[in-house]
Amino acid sequence: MLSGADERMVRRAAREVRAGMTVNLGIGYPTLVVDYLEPGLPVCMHSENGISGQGPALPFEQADRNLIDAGGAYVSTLPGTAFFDSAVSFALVRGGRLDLSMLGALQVAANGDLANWIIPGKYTPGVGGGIELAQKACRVVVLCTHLDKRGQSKIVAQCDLPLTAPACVDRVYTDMAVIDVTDTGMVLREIAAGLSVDEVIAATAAPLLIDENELATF
Amino acid sequence: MLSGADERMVRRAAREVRAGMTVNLGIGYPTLVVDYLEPGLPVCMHSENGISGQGPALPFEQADRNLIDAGGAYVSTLPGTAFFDSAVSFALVRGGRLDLSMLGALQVAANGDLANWIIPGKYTPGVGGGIELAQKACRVVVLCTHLDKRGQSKIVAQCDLPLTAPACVDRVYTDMAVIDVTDTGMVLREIAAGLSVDEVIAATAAPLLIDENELATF
Amino acid sequence: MINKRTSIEEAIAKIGDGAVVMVGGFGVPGTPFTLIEELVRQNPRRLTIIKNDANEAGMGVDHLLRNGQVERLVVSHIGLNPHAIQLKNEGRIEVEFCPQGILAERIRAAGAGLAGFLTDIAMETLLAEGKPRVELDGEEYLVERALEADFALIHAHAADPFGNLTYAASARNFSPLMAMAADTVIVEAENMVALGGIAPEAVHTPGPFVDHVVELQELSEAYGVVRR
Amino acid sequence: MINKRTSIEEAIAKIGDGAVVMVGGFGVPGTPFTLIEELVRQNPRRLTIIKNDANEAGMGVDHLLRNGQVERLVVSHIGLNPHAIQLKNEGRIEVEFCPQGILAERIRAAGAGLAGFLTDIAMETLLAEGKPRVELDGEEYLVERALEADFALIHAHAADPFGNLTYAASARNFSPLMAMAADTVIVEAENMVALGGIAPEAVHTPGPFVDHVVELQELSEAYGVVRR
Repeated sequence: MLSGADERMVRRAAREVRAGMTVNLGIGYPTLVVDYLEPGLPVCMHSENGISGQGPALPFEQADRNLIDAGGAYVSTLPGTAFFDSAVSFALVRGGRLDLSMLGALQVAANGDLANWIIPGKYTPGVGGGIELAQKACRVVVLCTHLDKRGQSKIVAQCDLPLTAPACVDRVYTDMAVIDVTDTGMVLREIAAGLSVDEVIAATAAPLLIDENELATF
Repeated sequence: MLSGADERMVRRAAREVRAGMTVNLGIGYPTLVVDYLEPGLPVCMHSENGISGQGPALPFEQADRNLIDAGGAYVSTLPGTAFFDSAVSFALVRGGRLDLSMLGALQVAANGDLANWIIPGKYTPGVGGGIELAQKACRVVVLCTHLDKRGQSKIVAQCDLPLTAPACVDRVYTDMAVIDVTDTGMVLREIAAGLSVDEVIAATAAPLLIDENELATF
Repeated sequence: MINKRTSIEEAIAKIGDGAVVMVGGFGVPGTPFTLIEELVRQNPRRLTIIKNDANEAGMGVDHLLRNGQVERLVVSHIGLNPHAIQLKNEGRIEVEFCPQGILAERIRAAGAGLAGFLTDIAMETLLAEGKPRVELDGEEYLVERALEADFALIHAHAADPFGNLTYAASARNFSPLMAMAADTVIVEAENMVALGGIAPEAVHTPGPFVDHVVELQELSEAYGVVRR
Repeated sequence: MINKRTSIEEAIAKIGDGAVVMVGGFGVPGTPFTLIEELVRQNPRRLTIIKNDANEAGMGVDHLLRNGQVERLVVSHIGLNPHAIQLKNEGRIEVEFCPQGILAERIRAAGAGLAGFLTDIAMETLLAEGKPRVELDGEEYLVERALEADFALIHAHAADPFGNLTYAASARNFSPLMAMAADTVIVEAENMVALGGIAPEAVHTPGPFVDHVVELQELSEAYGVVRR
């Protein structure tokens, strides 16, 4: 179950997805976005193990043993689904046909650098398709908690973890804020209902540009 | 209609094709080889426009407008035919899965150099798939008339025409002889019935190694 | 999944002067004759055409040549079109020849978002002239550049409204590669089927690669069997 | 077209100590569990395994790891197999990580007879360390090497005796690429069909790429839906 703040984050992030887009949802919070899309919105879900037009997840009883998404969940087809091999799947990503990639993060830096695949000496599972999804999607947004488990900000001036891809993130959705990465730095666009701007600033280890008049709540 | 000598050349060359091979037949004499194969021989004919297991040519009345070979002839399917795109088709060639390529020639040199695609200033149609078929098939044999239209030998010490691929030809079948390209030079293996060794030597502009005891007739 | 059906006029109108246009097909099969016809009618100039071949005289891309719309051809051969050879010899069009499989692979490389690849194909031929070389693990290779385009014109056997495609027999050839390699992909479809009308395993080109689908109302004679 | 049906014992017996073996599959779908089982039984040592992932603990290639047959893994991730992570951390196996699409593309490059390709993927990451770089048209790129293998182990949905293959749903993943990239390709088929039983347009891997086809007599539990 999502907390109220997390649920608001995911629901807000779902508004990124617009008609006609081809979208890849990474493991973690991004996967949940699909449950918050406007019903009937004509989007095409991509899974990097070789699916376009992926349908909803299925429970054990209805699962097809040959049909999983890249996160290992059993999924379904829709009218218009296509299957292809892994080379075609990443050709789609690197070739510029993936409109939107939603990813999790360990750290996002003020310039859009993303670290989400390795904590040297501690967490070394390999990168999967994460680098290409971060580096080559037309638009990259991150969904993550604002703070890590030890209370440290994931939004940082510079990543100290090894990068997934440099300057790739366009926007960050957290349980506390919506932040755009711009040429002049990070801009605070929205804050979670019930929080003050100062609380968000205090929880953020990167400089934030703020126009209080423009600031929305989500 | 083939002349008797040409027909013997093509018939002899057909014995190159053995059970289990994947074979590409180039335009000209090579195309005719298919008519001289042992019936029922389990071979797989490749056409570089995207066919494996290509079936026999069809007359106009029976032709499928979507099914031609690389030479533009209307062909048929067999049980076991597969269609694929041009990248897969040449992956098959370059990746080492084409057992035998039969090609025409303007010139073949003593070291196996092949020239068959351009006469600068005169004949410049482009190379098509010829370079890859010459350079990468596991075995490359040439079928050509021994002499060109002006009576010059096509079997030469060195090609003066631009190369298709260097040192690629394993064997040459002509209307006069069967010649192997070996590390030590060209070896005359067989001569056409009714010709003398001296006549073949006189018609050949490359040095020929000959062991008269081993020499066969075709 | 959105509906990408477009009128042929609107789709082809996107192609302006100087555009780089890939055209599917190997000989007749797979050549999008109807899209080409509309491209002749709308008449953008100074085009670069990337295609396996130049069709035959009086067919397909030869209409673009005759109409003076083509500045440059990138092909593997033009041997079946004496008119194209003549234009080349007279210096009225520029022709770049690629080995056929290298042409396919360069197109695919663009579609796969790669900058190029290393090969030994054609290294010791005229076609290697001017191409960069690099050494890798003690061997020298040619660097072949990815070949991308502004537009791809594709003939499909069947299409659904999202742009999932199938190709018939040897009409597949360069089409799936070109459909990956162009900024804007325009498809003419012999058969429009509903979403779901193509089984997911049977799709040859997945819909996300396709921008516009034009339904063919009829097949002109150009598509037919050629009597030789 | 010849008949490539082979017994599983005979096919796997070709794999000797030190072999480089590609294994299809992404998670459970496409993993050739039965061929892997026979590889464990025949027990060649010091293998290099190239696969997207290391399956889960107690499944698929993890049996090879547990049996001490694996010297080196080339994968995109091993996140679902804590046992593989442990072996790596203890220095008992060597692991090379590739970005997933680059792994696919390196395998395909070998299958396409290319030496390598130029890409900007992962250029500014740890994974670029030690890789050669070249400049092309003013931009710098990594050179990624073709990745070939002695053997590929492939699970097909259906096969004919010549080795034309189809794959089911997301079980396709790396299999068509690996089937092009290995010297000897060994296929386990859920369904054997007669020659002609797969329509020419529906073939996912053409027969010329395949060396041995093994018919699966039954599907073990490993192939089933995993309850999580």
